[in-house]
Amino acid sequence: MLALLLRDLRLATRAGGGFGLSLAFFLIVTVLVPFGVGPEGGTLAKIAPGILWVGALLACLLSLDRIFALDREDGSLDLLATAPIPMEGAVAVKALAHWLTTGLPLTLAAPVLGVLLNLPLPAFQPLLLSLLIGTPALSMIGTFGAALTVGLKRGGLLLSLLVLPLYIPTLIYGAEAARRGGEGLATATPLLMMAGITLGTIAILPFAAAAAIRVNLR
Amino acid sequence: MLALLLRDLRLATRAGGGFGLSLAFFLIVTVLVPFGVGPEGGTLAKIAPGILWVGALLACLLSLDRIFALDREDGSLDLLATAPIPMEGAVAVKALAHWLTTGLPLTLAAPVLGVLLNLPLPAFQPLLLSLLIGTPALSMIGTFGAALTVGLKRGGLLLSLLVLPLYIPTLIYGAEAARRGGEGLATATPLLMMAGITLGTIAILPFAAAAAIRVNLR
Amino acid sequence: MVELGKYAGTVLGAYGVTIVLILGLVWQSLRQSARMRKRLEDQERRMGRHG
Amino acid sequence: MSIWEYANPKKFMETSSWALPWVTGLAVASLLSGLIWGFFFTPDDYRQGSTVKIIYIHVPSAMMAINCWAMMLVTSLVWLIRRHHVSALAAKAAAPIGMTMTLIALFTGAIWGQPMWGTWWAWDPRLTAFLILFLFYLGYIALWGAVDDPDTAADLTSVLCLVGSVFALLSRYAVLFWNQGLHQGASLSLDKEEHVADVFAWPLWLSMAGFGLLFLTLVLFRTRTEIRARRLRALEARERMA
Amino acid sequence: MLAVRDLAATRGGLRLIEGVSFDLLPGQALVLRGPNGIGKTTLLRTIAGLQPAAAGTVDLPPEGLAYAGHADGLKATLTVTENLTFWARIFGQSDIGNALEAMDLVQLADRPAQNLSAGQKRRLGLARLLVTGRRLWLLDEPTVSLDRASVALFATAVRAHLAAGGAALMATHIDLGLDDAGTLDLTPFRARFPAAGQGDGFDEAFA
Amino acid sequence: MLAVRDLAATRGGLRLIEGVSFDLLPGQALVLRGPNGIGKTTLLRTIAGLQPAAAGTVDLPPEGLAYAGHADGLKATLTVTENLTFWARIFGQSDIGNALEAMDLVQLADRPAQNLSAGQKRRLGLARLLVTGRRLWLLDEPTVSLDRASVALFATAVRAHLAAGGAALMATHIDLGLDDAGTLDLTPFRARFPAAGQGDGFDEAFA
Ligand code: HEM
Ligand SMILES: Nc1ncnc2c1ncn2[C@@H]1O[C@H](COP(=O)(O)OP(=O)(O)OP(=O)(O)O)[C@@H](O)[C@H]1O
Ligand SMILES: Nc1ncnc2c1ncn2[C@@H]1O[C@H](COP(=O)(O)OP(=O)(O)OP(=O)(O)O)[C@@H](O)[C@H]1O
Ligand SMILES: [Mg+2]
Ligand SMILES: [Mg+2]
Repeated sequence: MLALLLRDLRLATRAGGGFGLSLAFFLIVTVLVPFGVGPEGGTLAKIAPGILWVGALLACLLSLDRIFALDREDGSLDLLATAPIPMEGAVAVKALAHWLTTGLPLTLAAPVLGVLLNLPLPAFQPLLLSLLIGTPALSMIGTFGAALTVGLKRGGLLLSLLVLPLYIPTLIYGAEAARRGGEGLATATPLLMMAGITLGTIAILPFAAAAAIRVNLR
Repeated sequence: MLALLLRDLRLATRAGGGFGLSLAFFLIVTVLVPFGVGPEGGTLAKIAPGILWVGALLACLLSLDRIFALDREDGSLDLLATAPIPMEGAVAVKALAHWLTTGLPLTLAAPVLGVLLNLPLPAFQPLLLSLLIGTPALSMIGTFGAALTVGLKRGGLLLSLLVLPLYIPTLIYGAEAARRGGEGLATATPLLMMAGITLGTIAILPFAAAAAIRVNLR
Repeated sequence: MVELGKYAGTVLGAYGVTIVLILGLVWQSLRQSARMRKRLEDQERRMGRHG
Repeated sequence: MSIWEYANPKKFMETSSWALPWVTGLAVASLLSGLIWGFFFTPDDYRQGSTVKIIYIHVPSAMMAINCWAMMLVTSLVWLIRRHHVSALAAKAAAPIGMTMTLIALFTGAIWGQPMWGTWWAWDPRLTAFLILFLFYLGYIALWGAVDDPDTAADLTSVLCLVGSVFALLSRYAVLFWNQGLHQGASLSLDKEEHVADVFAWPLWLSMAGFGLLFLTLVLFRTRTEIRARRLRALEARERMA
Repeated sequence: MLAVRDLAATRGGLRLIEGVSFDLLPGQALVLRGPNGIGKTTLLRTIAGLQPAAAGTVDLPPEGLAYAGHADGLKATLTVTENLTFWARIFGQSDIGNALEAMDLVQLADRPAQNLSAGQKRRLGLARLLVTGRRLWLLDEPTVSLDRASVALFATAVRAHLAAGGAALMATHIDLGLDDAGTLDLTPFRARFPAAGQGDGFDEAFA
Repeated sequence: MLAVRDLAATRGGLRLIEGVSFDLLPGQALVLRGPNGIGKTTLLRTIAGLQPAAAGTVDLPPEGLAYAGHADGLKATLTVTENLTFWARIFGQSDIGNALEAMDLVQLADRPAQNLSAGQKRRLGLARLLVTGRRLWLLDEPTVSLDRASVALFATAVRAHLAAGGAALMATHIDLGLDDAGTLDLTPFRARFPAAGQGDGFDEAFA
């Protein structure tokens, strides 16, 4: 299992591994929004937490199809399925690797991009916290979606379609926490709810994802 | 050429052709933003034109890699390159097909989604107009980007990175036109500028894209 | 005819949308069924098993 | 004889071809009578004017939109646990109907909202929940369409339906937390029947029955088509191998 | 080691092969034969547990098996050593030196897999079998794109595996020179459909 | 029809083949031979103009040529007829009946390409040549995955093409039974690098 994690991390950081690309996408989406919405600081500050969350979510989304597609193409997935590690464990490790190479960097980058969007000062800490708690759920849900679509030829857009509605609760609590933080309100409730979602997905979805992979290997 | 256009349209509407998926993505992005930003009608109305433009742009973006990748994989691109139609023409037709299956539906769907975002009534017409004028440029620029990355394995995210900066001028003028319309100001200038961009890209980029394809076929 | 008052457009619009959507669904179901029936019959005839 | 025998394709085809005319007739009768009664022979509401008449399509379609998802959840479970093909195909057949019902509820609600709330759309929790439901239908149908092998598609969509149901519930709570709404609560529950006056209640019950029967008709009909499609597929593959 | 009883394998919802039974004892090798498309790959995948059997049973050794399919499971950007070490660790082994030597990969140890020729890639894929520590091997056309010398190398490795009490089931078109390997031709097991006019309509469409 | 003079072909920035010269007259066929990886595909693509020649010239007939590579350019969701009609219209032709007949595809005309077997797909890919109306054919291993009967069908089509004044250049490992076809073995044309110590440093790195 550790071997799998290390390999996935190494692959991501090698040439063409896609590390950094989702970060760049996050940056670009965040930059595009002021172009679309207009430069007034007040409006931007108001929508900044939401936009950062939506941007992180989209960046996360676009990196999902790498989770299994490459392993499927080169046959690794078949071999993993006959290896002595349970598929559930492999799926969880894959989700963890995805979070380490995508969710975590996005979280760390968010405050920097917050400056670009005039994020109010008191919102920085809750935003960071909410991303830290919420992005693992995004990775886990995304891994489930990737497992569902691993057999399809160009499943990218379908994957987005399947995963986005599943992201909604996480997004709502996450953005709400950051927004409340910005307005000086208490953020404990949404953060707790989000932590619940994250723990729940981590507890349940590896099983669903492993089942989907087994179905797709047929 | 007409044969190529008809084939591409037919392929897009057949099963698995991806018609409708970008529309669905547009819908989902538009739906996610209120979850992030919060439900107050006033804020939403203010940012609606920008968000709609950014959403259309992202939806367009994600469908770009279908333009050439499938033709490359099954060898059609090699055969087209030795066929009696000029590659420039083929590229232009591909861009047109992409617009008909993506840009046009997005434009038509935008007013409906505008309702979801509380888009102010006077902004509807300029928004529609700006999308109608601007999406051809998005398709053409995207075709160029797809031509640049056609040889790469999972070029999706790289393609996004290449194309997004090129989309910025179109986005600025488009969203500006819609925003001005919403505030009751004149929209002629941005629309004219955007028309200029569209015409320019249509005049120049087919040549650049055709050159890129020839290089990538080597 | 019933008197719908100032909301005539609203009410008729709602009923209209509903009828269009339901008829569309029914029409699609019928057409798909007819097509499938025909293709299946053709196939069965070709493979020499009637019924 | 157990109920599971109806999950046998041949048995299902026989039984459904016998039952379909009856169900269809009942559906048309109750739908027409309910809607005609509601539209022509009920008084206007003192506050909402003639717009109350929308209730006869809005509420039944909203109800069926949810019930359809519930039915898909059950049939998906049956497929996953007992592997009855008809069950999976019935879920596949039902999804477009549920999506249409969701659309009807959304459209009629939006049209209703314009005079009542002064806006076509508001991010009210219940409306939002319906929008999310629509997205779930969309994804579910798209997944069916994208997978080639029918059994694989059945398995994957069933898993999606299960997970999606959990997340749909989660979304409901999240949305309630996010925004308190304009929409009225349930007014047609069994214990508080007086919420809707009797003059409105009877045609409403009728059209609700009508929508339910219409749903049943369409599910049966479309499941038959799916079974035929499955047989055609098998015959074609067989011919190819011969 | 491996006991297959009355197995039926399906592909795309259609039975391809049915009624296959055989036993494989330690030290034995069995070669599956049959024309293209008969269902060799499908049968191997069914035995490996990658897809469910339509009928029949498969008894595997308790610790499982090692499967090698058409694709080698190599990562283009990792080196030969990294690729092999990864699979060794997944299977709880640590020594990859023997495998590298047996497949003549020592010289290539530090090359990224993307710079290998097709035959060298295949050798690396087969070296993976040696680091699994599993006694039952399922091999699907293991010698594709190998030149003659490499085929001999591979045959030697298989012989050593059998001598050490292992067993191998493989689908291959060429002769490996394994003297005591049994052969199973799948042609007689091709699935038969109900004769025309016999089927009772809708039930048979569901495999 | 086709005149190749002193041609050099590169792949991945490296010369594979150099000094290839030959002429192809109407009615002639030429078969390229050589071991795997020598550069047959590369040479054909260079002649087809899909990649630039490192040196030498290629004289093509004014109306161009028809190229058929490893991939067939078929769309899985379109039927046989739709696929063929598309290519016919691209090449300004309209009649596809002859091509369907010549490649024995009439029965399959309404099948989506994804439901064809590998050999049937290949037949459709070759039928495409017949609707181009081009006189010069460049064929890269045209008989891959064809069974014996289909190979004969294809040889007949080539013979008819030559008899009608066409020409064909093809890379293939098997014997098509074209009596008067010339053969060109590429082995002697393998590119030679400057001997060690001869090169003057950086220039030679750029092909
Ligand atoms: C687009 C938007 C709307 C959606 C998705 C929607 C959804 C629903 C749903 C799901 C129900 C069933 C509730 C139940 O029986 O438990 C319902 C009932 C109802 N809706 Fe809406 N609604 C929308 C807009 C509106 C509007 C604008 C109005 C009027 C002002 C309205 C008035 C009612 C009434 C009167 C009921 C019946 C009372 C009840 O049983 O709750 N709805 N709606
Ligand atoms: N996705 C699929 N759906 C339906 N049929 C399929 C599918 N994939 C393969 N087949 C068919 O299943 C049959 C068996 O395939 P399989 O790969 O098991 O054959 P094989 O004996 O391994 O052949 P080969 O010697 O070519 O490797 C073939 O006739 C093939 O056409
Ligand atoms: N992208 C690449 N970069 C570098 N070298 C490559 C690349 N692709 C192929 N080669 C090498 O170029 C050589 C020639 O390849 P080519 O496909 O022309 O051979 P071929 O004669 O057609 O072989 P075959 O008979 O197998 O089809 C091979 O040795 C191959 O390893
Ligand atoms: Mg095989
Ligand atoms: Mg070649």
